[in-house]
Amino acid sequence: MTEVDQAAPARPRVKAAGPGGWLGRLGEVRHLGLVAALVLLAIVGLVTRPENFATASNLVSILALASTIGVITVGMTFVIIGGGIDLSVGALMALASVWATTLATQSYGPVVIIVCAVLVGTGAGLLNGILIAYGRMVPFIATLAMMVAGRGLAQRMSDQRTQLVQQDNSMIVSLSTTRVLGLPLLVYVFALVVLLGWLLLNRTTFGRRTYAVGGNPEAARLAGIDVRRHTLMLYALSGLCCGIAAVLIMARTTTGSSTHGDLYELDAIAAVIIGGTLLSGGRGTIIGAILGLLIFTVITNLFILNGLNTADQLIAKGAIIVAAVLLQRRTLKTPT
Amino acid sequence: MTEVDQAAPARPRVKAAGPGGWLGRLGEVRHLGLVAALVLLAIVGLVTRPENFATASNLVSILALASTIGVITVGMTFVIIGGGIDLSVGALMALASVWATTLATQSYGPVVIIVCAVLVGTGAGLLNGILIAYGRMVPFIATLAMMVAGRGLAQRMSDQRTQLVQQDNSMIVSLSTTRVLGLPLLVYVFALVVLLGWLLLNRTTFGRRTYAVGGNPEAARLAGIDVRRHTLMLYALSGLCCGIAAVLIMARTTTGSSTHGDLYELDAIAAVIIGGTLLSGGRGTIIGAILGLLIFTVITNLFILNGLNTADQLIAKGAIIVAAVLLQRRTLKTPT
Amino acid sequence: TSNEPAATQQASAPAAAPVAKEGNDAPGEKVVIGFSAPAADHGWIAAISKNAADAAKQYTDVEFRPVEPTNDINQQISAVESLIQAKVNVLVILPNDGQQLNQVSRQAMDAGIPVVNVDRVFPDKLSYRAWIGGDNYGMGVAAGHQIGKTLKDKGVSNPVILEIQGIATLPLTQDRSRGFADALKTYGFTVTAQQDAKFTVESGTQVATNLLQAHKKIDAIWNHDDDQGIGVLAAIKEAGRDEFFMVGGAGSANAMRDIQADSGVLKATVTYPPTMAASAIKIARLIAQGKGMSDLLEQQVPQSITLASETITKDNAAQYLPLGFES
Amino acid sequence: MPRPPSDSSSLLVMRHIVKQFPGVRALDGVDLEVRAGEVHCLLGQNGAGKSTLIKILSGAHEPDEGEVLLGGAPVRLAPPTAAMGHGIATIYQELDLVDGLSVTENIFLGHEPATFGFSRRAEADRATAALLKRLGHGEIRPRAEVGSLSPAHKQIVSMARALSHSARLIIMDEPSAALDHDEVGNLFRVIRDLTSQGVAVIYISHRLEEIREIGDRVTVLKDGRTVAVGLAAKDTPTSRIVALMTGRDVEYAFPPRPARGAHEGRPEVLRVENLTLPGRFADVSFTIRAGEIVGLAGLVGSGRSEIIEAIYGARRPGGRVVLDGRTVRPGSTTRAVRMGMGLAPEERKTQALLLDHSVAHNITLASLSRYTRPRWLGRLDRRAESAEAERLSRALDIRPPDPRRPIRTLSGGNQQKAVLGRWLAEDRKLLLLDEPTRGVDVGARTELYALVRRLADDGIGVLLVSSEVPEVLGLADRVLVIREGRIVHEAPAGDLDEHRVLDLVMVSTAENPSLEGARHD
Ligand SMILES: Nc1ncnc2c1ncn2[C@@H]1O[C@H](COP(=O)(O)OP(=O)(O)OP(=O)(O)O)[C@@H](O)[C@H]1O
Ligand SMILES: Nc1ncnc2c1ncn2[C@@H]1O[C@H](COP(=O)(O)OP(=O)(O)OP(=O)(O)O)[C@@H](O)[C@H]1O
Ligand SMILES: [Mg+2]
Ligand SMILES: [Mg+2]
Repeated sequence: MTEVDQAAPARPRVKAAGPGGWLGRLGEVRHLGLVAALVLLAIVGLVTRPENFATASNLVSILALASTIGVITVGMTFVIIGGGIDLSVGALMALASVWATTLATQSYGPVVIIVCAVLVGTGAGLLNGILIAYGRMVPFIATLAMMVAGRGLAQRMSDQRTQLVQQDNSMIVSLSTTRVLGLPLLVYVFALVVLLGWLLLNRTTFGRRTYAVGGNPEAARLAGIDVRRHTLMLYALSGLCCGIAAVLIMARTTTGSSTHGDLYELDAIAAVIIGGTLLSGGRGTIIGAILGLLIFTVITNLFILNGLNTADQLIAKGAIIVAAVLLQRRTLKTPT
Repeated sequence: MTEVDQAAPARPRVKAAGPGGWLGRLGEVRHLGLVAALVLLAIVGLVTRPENFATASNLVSILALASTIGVITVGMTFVIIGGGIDLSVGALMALASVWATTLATQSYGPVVIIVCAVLVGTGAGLLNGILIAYGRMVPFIATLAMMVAGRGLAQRMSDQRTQLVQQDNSMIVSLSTTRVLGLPLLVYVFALVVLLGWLLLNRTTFGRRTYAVGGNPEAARLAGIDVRRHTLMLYALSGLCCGIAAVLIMARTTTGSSTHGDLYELDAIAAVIIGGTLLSGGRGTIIGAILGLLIFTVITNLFILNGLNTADQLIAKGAIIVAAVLLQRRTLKTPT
Repeated sequence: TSNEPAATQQASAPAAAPVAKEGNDAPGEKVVIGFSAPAADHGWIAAISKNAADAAKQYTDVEFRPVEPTNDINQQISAVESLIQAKVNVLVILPNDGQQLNQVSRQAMDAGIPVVNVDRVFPDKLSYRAWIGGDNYGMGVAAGHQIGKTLKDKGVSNPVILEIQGIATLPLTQDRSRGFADALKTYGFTVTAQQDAKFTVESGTQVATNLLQAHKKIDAIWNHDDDQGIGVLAAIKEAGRDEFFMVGGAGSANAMRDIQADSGVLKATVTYPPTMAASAIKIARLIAQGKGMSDLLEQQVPQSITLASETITKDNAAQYLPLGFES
Repeated sequence: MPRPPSDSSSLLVMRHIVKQFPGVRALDGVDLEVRAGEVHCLLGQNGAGKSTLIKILSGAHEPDEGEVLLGGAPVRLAPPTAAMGHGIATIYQELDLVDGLSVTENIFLGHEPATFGFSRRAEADRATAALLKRLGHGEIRPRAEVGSLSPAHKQIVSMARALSHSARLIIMDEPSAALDHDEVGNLFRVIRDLTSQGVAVIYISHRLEEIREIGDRVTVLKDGRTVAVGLAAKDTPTSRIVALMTGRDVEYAFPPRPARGAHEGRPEVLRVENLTLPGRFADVSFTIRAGEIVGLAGLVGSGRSEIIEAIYGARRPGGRVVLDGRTVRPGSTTRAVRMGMGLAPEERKTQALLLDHSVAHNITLASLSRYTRPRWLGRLDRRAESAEAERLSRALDIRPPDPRRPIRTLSGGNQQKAVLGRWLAEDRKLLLLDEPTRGVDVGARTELYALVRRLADDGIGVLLVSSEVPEVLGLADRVLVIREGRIVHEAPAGDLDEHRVLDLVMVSTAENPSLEGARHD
């Protein structure tokens, strides 16, 4: 075999595709589209509201707004790359926030509140994973059921009331009110989750296997990957993110409520997909998803800065989504 | 079509046995599972509310409730089998209902109202199709944009108000109030749409090509099918169904409103998927989708009859969905 | 203000107030009351459902039959249809949208089942026997006067006044906004910006966060709903802003406590009492039993009862606190 | 550069066809000339451009340069409907069927018999039954779902689809890759039938014996160029063809086998006891010793793949599997891999590859934990990973030699090498190879054979399934003959020859006239 190696002439018609070959370039180009969309929105902001848009406090606001759903988006990115979908994220966040703000839980202090939120989120995510990986349910249906039941349980626990975070536990709220270097703590939490998510996805075997499980589950299984256990972990991870997001939403709204996170699943999925992740799994990036999310957040911010009413906001939002996507004009294979 | 055609997704490794092999049996079993779930729910109904559940008027009520979303589900089945997804259905129904009940439109009488609703639905569906087939946008995003913009436009046209169907046009309302053989006319409309949809999917080249376009677009292209045009038509078809559903909702509520059809997309998609259609396309049946929808409707009806509170309803609904799916326990390939 | 009926008070705290065993509250023939309301995903609506159930529980002669609360018109129609089929004696309906439920309510009336319409009114008078509800326009007016007067007293000219609505597509929201604008006009003021926040805490936070960025200096905010107000207040606190004052809406206990403590920007709230549901149950029972309201001279229950919107400030918060609903 | 003559007998002439893909010039001036009624073989190494060329012929790709003459007149073949309109039908290398549709619907996809859009299903079913019968497979039901068929049957359906167009030129891209010996005979009967009616066939295969048997003339491609045209298929020496394809002299031979009994004293790597999967196979017992290559011979559908998968833990059979003295609990491939097994599955595309991922990622998929440090964190040492991928891709001569390319853009044979490479990255005790040379070219085959033998010499046990009897006989030390899910014969490879194996394999086919008639002789 070795002597054959030397005999084989380098194929002249293969263009040298060094490190960062065309795939790499494509990756850059894809994100470039999103960045361009963001820049365009920023220009619109600067032109229409020069005095408001580019202020530090507005940018902080945008980041703070993006934090909650951003954490959820990180988990969602994993699930979708792994070939699944999680419709329950908003409901799980609500459930975790309610569970963590019951009087009983609150009596144990802020640390227990946080632990409780995270555990509830992860636990419910695990249940999703069990239904999907071992109960062989379609992810869409399993997480839909979880979404419905999760909200119901949240309503039941809270007796359909909004539960305030109490004075004693104001440490939770300080995540939102305390600032370090001008940024509220929750923005750091968000950044940390993104960073950890990025490392997990791009620098570990877990991340690599996630792509494999989503891209071709049969091949992954035959290559010795425990696809079920991996799937289970993906949903648990998404649940964990919901738990963290619950802490952030408690900090921001000072409440736990069964109405928190309404339609977050749609926003998170949309952000992930705008960010270039295929709904069919096996591809995608965290950076893209976060950029997609920022686009959504900036759009809303711009609308309110400009005082658009809801109807016009909706129309403009639809148009901007189309424009942003056409801007990055991906040439996927035959569209369906 | 034979049962075998619509049978469960085959594991690539599993090779068929003789006529009516296990795949064929599974196909039957799948619908059996749904029917069994329905029967079970009916038994629950008979046991808990013997005096109310099995009355003719209650069954009529269930059918009437299922009609609107049922028509939408038929269109959704086509789109999903064709490898796409349509998140805009609820919004398009709302838009069509609003457009058709503006004073200007109403002045032309009921026929124009109906034509207007159908045209608006189909037109918006066409736009979806253009964005997806020719703009190469991911269906999730394109129809999400349409959903957002459609609601916005509906709000704008109606000035966020509810528009009454006027006395002169009460012919529309009579679709809901006039009964033939004990059933309101709109149930017949629903039945007709299901029948036509079934014929289109199972007995025409269009229908069979839909499976090809969804199951293996590249193969479809190589077989000379114009995949793009076909995709376009699928979304237009879904839009058409939304237009028809708009007429039914106008009949039932006597109004056009931008709030109609809220979250119908989720219900329709869930019904289609519970009915055994793969979200990845290429497989599925209309009968399954309608059975799935009926399950949802009967669940709701049972709740109404038993007077559960919201929280418990939601929890029960989630549990029932899981139970129904585990009942039909599909052996998909490695789940993700 | 005129209307602080003992009846309302009683309804809100049924356990506390002893039920009179004579007069209208004396047990009569057995009646089945069907009840349909939107889904309780919000403090005020939750209070509605709860008040109705509690009021019904007071009477041994009432069988309370609530149906699935839903936010989908189509389903609410089915729910009411199922109650008609179940041949209840009287219906209490808080529709998602009065116009859209008009037809099915008319069917009930035609079938001989009287309908008590709560809050969101049916356009067709033949569709209900009695209506009881809040005064949305009046609520806007009250808030407008509170803000207009305060600013006038301070001598502010060209004030920046923001309005955070609930669900923009509801007629009640539009009535409130109209009343608000009309009242402000009398002071020569206008609303600077208006956004809707879907009646949820979280949406309140988000909208307020962005609004605070859009307006560097604000004089007053009217927030339609105290439930979403918790979120609005959280956003204000996070932004560290306090140059303005805020008026709430609906009258939650929480808001009243805040007003009483006078610790933040929330200085007043205008009520929209969910006790109307309890009153509606009582009225429904009377109608079904063919009675009148014993405090009134008429032999029959009146056709229409509009509750006044009160303005609660630091001064009278203590008095109203028992009436506030827990959000 | 040889020029094809375009005399009047030429049905098809392609001149100087160029096709460029991002980063690759797949075709760099190809000439082809095909006559009516002939079987024209297209030869070339993996990645030479054969499939690309025929995709241009079928209208799936548009050429960047060059012209195509059909019956003397220049034609444009894209989109596929245009090619079909010109009487060109194609059987693609990658199965291009729609799993969710029935056999009939697949065959008539795009040209369904229909009235006002309503398909005439009974008529189509009848036509399908007739086509399948003509192909010797009357047992495939027209209404059966294609997704439920075996790869071989799918190949038959693809063929029936090509025949359903009344074509004057039929292109077959490695049609025999999924077929066993017997089926191939059947296929040849059909081809002869076609050519006798004046239909031209372009035939692509990596099995040179087949070229000899069915081919009339041969065109050889190398690196996207035509290097030889119109060679006589029957009597051009193999060495010359191979030299043209590879540009060098390759010994097309099997590596030397160790002496008989050489494995006697060595430890048992695998012991299989009474393995049974009802309806698939029963009572399968055998052992493999360290350094031994054991071949499974049998017909398509005899259960070989399923036996392999059962050993690997992908199925839950009855019986016992012992690897290196430890019992393998059934039902988990993860455990099997951890214990030291590796599988190169039968269907590359659906069972082995992450098509969107790079060659490197595909190679390292099963050995990821080797590149972690620290291990408990699961952090990937990406430099170590890519170095390993680079090393293996060079060792296997995967082309183009850039492990960063998406594996989707590689030719089938090169993809197969990457799949094998996956198991070379780790120390294995047992390799299970299911049709390892399917779609692999002559040069690479020889390399793969040598590689497998070398792995065995290093002490690995190998279980080999191949539908090519000579391959099993040439490479294995011991052969198990499987018929209908049972081992019917076991012997050292040296004691068997092709005829003996075929007899053993097919005893029961005597009752099946369609197969009998197709018996290869
Ligand atoms: N869609 C594509 N994009 C990029 N490169 C491609 C594409 N299709 C083929 N190629 C490249 O073109 C060259 C020719 O490939 P082709 O499939 O025609 O080879 P082949 O002769 O059929 O090989 P095999 O015998 O393995 O099937 C290869 O280098 C391949 O990597
Ligand atoms: N021609 C056929 N007729 C009937 N059943 C078949 C046929 N081919 C495959 N099968 C099915 O496949 C099963 C065995 O397939 P398996 O793949 O294990 O065999 P194989 O010998 O590996 O064949 P292949 O060469 O296709 O891989 C059989 O039990 C049968 O159900
Ligand atoms: Mg090829
Ligand atoms: Mg096999």
